[in-house]
Amino acid sequence: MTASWSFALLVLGPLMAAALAFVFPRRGRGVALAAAGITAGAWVGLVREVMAGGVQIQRVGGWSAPLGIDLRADGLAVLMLMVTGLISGAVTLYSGRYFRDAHDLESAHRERYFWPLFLFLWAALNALFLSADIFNLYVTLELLGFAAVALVALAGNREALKSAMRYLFVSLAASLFYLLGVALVYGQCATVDLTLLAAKAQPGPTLWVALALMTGGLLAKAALFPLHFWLPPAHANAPAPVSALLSALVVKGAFYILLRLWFEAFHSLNTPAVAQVFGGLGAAAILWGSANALFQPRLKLLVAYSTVAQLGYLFLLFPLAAARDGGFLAWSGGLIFLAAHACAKTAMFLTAGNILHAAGHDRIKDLGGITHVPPISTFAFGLAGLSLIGLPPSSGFAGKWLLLSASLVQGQWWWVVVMLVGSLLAAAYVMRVLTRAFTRVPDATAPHPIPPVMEWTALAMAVLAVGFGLVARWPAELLRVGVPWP
Amino acid sequence: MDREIAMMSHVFDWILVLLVLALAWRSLNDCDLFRGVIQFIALGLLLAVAWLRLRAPDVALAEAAVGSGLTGALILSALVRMRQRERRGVPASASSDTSRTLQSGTSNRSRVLIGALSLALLTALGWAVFRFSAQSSGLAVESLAKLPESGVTNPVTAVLLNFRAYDTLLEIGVLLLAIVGVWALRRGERPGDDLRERPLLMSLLRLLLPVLVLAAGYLLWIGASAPGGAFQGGALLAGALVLGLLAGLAGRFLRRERLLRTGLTLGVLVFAAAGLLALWRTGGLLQYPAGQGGAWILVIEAAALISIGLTLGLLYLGGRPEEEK
Amino acid sequence: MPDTDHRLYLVAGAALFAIGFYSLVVQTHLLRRIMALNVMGSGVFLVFLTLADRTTGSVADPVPHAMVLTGIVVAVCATGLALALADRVQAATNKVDVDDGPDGSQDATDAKEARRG
Amino acid sequence: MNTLYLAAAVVLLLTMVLGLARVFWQTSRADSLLAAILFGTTGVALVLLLGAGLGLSGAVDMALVFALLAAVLGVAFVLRGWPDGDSKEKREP
Repeated sequence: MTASWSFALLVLGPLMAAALAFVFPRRGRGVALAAAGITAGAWVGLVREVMAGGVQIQRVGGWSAPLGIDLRADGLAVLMLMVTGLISGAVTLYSGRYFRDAHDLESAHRERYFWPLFLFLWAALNALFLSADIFNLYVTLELLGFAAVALVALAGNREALKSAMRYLFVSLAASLFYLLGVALVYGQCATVDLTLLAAKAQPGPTLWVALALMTGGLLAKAALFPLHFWLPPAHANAPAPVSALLSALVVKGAFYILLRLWFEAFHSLNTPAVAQVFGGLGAAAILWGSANALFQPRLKLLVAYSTVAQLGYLFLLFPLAAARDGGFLAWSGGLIFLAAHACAKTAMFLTAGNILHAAGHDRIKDLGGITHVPPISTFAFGLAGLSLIGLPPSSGFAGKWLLLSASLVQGQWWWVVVMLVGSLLAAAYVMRVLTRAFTRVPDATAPHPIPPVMEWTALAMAVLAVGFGLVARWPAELLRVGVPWP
Repeated sequence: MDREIAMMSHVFDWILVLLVLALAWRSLNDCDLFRGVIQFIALGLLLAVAWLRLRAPDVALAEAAVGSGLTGALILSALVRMRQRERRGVPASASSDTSRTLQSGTSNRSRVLIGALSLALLTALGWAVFRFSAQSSGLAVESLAKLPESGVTNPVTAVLLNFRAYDTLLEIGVLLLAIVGVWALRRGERPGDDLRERPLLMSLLRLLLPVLVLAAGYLLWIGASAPGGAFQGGALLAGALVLGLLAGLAGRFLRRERLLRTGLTLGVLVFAAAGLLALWRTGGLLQYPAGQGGAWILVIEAAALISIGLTLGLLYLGGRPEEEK
Repeated sequence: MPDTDHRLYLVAGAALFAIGFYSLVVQTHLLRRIMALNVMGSGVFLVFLTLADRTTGSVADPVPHAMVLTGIVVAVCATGLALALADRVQAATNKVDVDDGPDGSQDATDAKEARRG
Repeated sequence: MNTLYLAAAVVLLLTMVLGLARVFWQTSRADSLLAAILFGTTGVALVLLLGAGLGLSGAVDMALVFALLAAVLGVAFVLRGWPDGDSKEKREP
């Protein structure tokens, strides 16, 4: 019974909050805090049920699949919900100050619309992670995409509007590719339920094409190289808390669906050759993204390209987790890496927002000269960088370590090389920022002092990005629940 | 006799399909954008005929109202707005010269490349769809078997508001999200002209507006047992709202902002509250109490109708109504 | 309905999708690209509904019908949002396309080539 | 009887082809607008005939929606539909 309420509140809580924040524009922050409380409670209830009783299923409307829609919570879903909750909570605290700080009309407008859009994004993510139905996933993808685009456009300047427009085109076209795949799957298997599909899907031309369409759409949404072109401008030009949400969560929604498709519903079509292709694209993303990050003139662009690179690591999970031997090592490694990246990237974008706030720009080469970045922000950026590079004891290290072990166990040494080169490049671009932008200039002071809550939330996420690694055993255990193979 | 019908419908199918494809191509690649939009509207109309032909009357109704009518009106008014700004604006850069759009943009090389890519896509799709068996019942048997328990007798309404009601709940969320996004983006123009100098139009509206509202209610009510429902009705309601906006009749209504916002969110809030109430009563999210399905669906649909009509109508306005305090 | 030529409609759906995709990528005017997305969507709906029409009974499969209804509503919402955004883009840039990205994306180089040629 | 309905539907479809051809080849905007309105009217008849010919449900309601929406579009055209404000439209190649 508790689980049913958890399912309902995790989705409907933020959804109703979004509607209320629209009706009462001045109460946005309070509504969001209430939603955070409700979802946190619901999540705790759910995680207890999952730890005690295994995978939880809710048959919406009392109808079971194939006619009805099933919601499902396994270890993976619960982990994703936790990351979403933590980051959304941090963004709620941060944004309460971020949008309020300049008292002009424009920022009042922005704050008024930020809250409902943000809550829609949150509802869409929770609905996505709980869904076990590929058509329902399409609806959540559209909710997610609309909210993300509208949030990017909220920045309102020329570049933000243009990148939002491009983002919308990519996002809508990708959704249609996905939906066409769903149509073919339904025509062939007469169901859209993930679990039933796992039993019914037999390799054949129709399903190959269907899966290719769905995967193509999702890869564009997940911004895997070479379909990443829309990401850096969109993520770099959005307001800072929005950038954090996009980089930490939104792209991972598409990645999550890819996992569900290739490891569960269509596991019978997952061949080693396909897995190697995914891995290859991931490797290319790591190298291309990191190399580009090195040469970005602006801090937010650098962090955005770093996202392109870090997303590549996630796709190494495909060739590594598909193998029997050490598969679970890679599976848990990749997902811990995902959580680590989400926290670290949130910290980085929030810090970048703080710097932008203090200095009025984020040109890396000029930052050191004119402003003195307060130690908390420096520390937060450094800690997050630690996790991004993958130095012990951070959670980035834990994730990479598991992935490395898996590739060594399986003799796929080429991924080891890629990961090591990627780490070196990450170290280079993090150090570039730390040495050039954060150097202390004796007399410089920040033109605008940074509100403490904005600094402390960034730091908290950075601490989480490191500290999560110390308790990495717990998520690994959680991920065991409902893992797609025995 | 049957063979004659079969042959005739084959002829019909071929002409329809060719016409649809030709219109699709022309509407997107006509050198005159305005003409392209006109052909786009005609395409929607033909698609609605195709949906009827494929025994999907519910979808055909929605396509006729939303797909062709509203989308067409939306794009047309956006085109007018853009052209007006272009003429007002700076004698702009080369790319804003719209008469040139056929040649603009991508180079010939990449056109060929993308054309080849699209052909490959088409080939793969054709290969896939030719493999489908000619007969398959899909989930028709299951849905018809459970239809008596759903509370309505139109199977599509049963799927939308009972079997897969969760999808529909999220979709009403998408509608609300769209209008929030549009309002965040821009302020709408002061709508409408004064129609007192156009007596003929005014008398047409006097007739048309009530008929539209009546037809919306009719479609909502009949949706339980025949093609129709909240979306189709909502689209007609939106048509009424658009006319009201164009005629400058809705100005006072647009100033009541709290009321407007409440109306827009009504669908989501009632639907979600119904879901939670059902959870409390029966222990299952959106699981209506036995035997009460029809009543629950009607309440939800009525709330959704208002929100859908308002949302689609206000999308036409293209932005938030007035300056907010 | 058994006498309908389903393959004809299925291929037509695929062709609509391909036409829409081609135009979405090749065209630059924002309104055309928005219409192209709608055409792509119509292709998907055509495939869905044709597949639903394969029943032998007197009615078609209602589940895809419900899905397409959802899709149509999502499509009109997308159109509304995209048009509002396109309007803002035009107001900010005085242009009706988004092609010369400052980030040097592939689109941008193509557009420059076309302008030279 | 049903065959007759269908045949009439085919004929209507062919008139649409003709109207479309007119739009393709060198028309002014006013012409293409008229063609669109013609399409709307033809659509109502087409739907009714098709519904009668194949025994499809919902055709009458759909014709109603077509007719109503055609009126809405017509009004929208008249009030907002002219992209260039004037009717002296030059012929375009």
